Amino acid sequence: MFAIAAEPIDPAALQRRLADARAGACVTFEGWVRNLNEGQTVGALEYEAFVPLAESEGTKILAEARAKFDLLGAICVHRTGLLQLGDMAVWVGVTAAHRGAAFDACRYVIDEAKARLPIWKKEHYAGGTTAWINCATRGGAADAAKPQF
Amino acid sequence: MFAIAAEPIDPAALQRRLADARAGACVTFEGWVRNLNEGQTVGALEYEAFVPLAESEGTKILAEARAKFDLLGAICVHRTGLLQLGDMAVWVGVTAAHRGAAFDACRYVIDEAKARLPIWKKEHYAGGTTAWINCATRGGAADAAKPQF
Amino acid sequence: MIHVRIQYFAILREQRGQNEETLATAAATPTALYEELRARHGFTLPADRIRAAVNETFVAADAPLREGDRIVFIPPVAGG
Amino acid sequence: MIHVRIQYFAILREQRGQNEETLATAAATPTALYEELRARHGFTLPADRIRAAVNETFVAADAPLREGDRIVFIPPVAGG
Repeated sequence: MFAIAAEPIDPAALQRRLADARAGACVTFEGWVRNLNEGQTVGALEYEAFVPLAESEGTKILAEARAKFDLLGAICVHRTGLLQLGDMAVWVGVTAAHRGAAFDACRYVIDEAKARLPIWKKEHYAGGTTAWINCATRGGAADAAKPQF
Repeated sequence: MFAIAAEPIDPAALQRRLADARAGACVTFEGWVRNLNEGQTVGALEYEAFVPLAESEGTKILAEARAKFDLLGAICVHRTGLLQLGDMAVWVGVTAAHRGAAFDACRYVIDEAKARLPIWKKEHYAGGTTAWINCATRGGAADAAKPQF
Repeated sequence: MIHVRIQYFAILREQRGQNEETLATAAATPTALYEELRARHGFTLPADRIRAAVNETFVAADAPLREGDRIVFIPPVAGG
Repeated sequence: MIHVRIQYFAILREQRGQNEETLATAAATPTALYEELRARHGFTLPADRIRAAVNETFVAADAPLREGDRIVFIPPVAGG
């Protein structure tokens, strides 16, 4: 299941949906808003999504993960809206009989999600300025396509 | 923090201890008791630990993970006692600024924990028989040192 | 001329100053349409950093545009 | 002869029928002591599948044993 969520993510509820007597391994990834990016102090973060395309692309990523790895379940939920320091921006959870597949699939899902979902991130800095990440057109901190987490 | 727990693990409480404003990524691994191992139907599972050595070895594994990867936090808790299908046998959680280190470290910790901690697992099968995993001395299902998850 | 609806997100929405618009264009492809709008609205991102979706599906930059298409220009993404 | 305390876990505990014992032995190393106990108690695991801990630290199979040592024989582990 892939979803875009405008409200806080409830990881415990999502993980309960992955319960499966055949599962020996559950790997989760949580992306949290952190206080520094590219050397600038981040106060808050805004996520905006083109929802229908994000949903279809996210569903496609999960189907790819199931085809590539020996999984039992896979869920990814991505937040939109204004997030504060420490808030959860994205949750990925996968289950498998064995841990190798679970680790590989969880990483595949978050790597692809970051690269492919039509979701944009605007950082609000301590000084009151903002920047859309990866969208600057001149050199500078916010221009580099470096990972947020 | 590494611990051996005789009571059920509370993953939400452990994860709250990892909260850190510098963390952009939190990866967790949960090992669950599953219903099949080496083709045999498992009804329950018993973990026994040599606690003081398990604690010192587990603490060493976490220190190695911190030395090898750019981590902010790392916790591992392993259950002992009789576990039923679906119960959590082990929980690993790590935080880092970036997700690569978090995935690599989480996997390192569970791989080393499985290989090095003085913890033993006895499977109780549907037919009433039991076997100490990896301890058989003749060929047969329970003899193979295959992963539980 | 065809009539298309364009939805704007993120930096393009802010630079356009609105969420969407419907317009008549002679542009035959997403790239041609983006260049037309970029000239008109002063978008800072060059066309080669933009992807396009038509009717909620990613399409090639030179895909044909048709009457009634719903178009979204996708600035560089940063999910997660 | 030295006096040592042995704690048993898992399959060794079950095969020995008790958790621990104190005994006098002429064995100079963990391997020699394990072979002595294996002959006495019928342990099924061969010595080369057993590791040893002395005073709560892993030691080499040929480490010297000393008066008062607390010894644990570690059958193949299966944590996780």
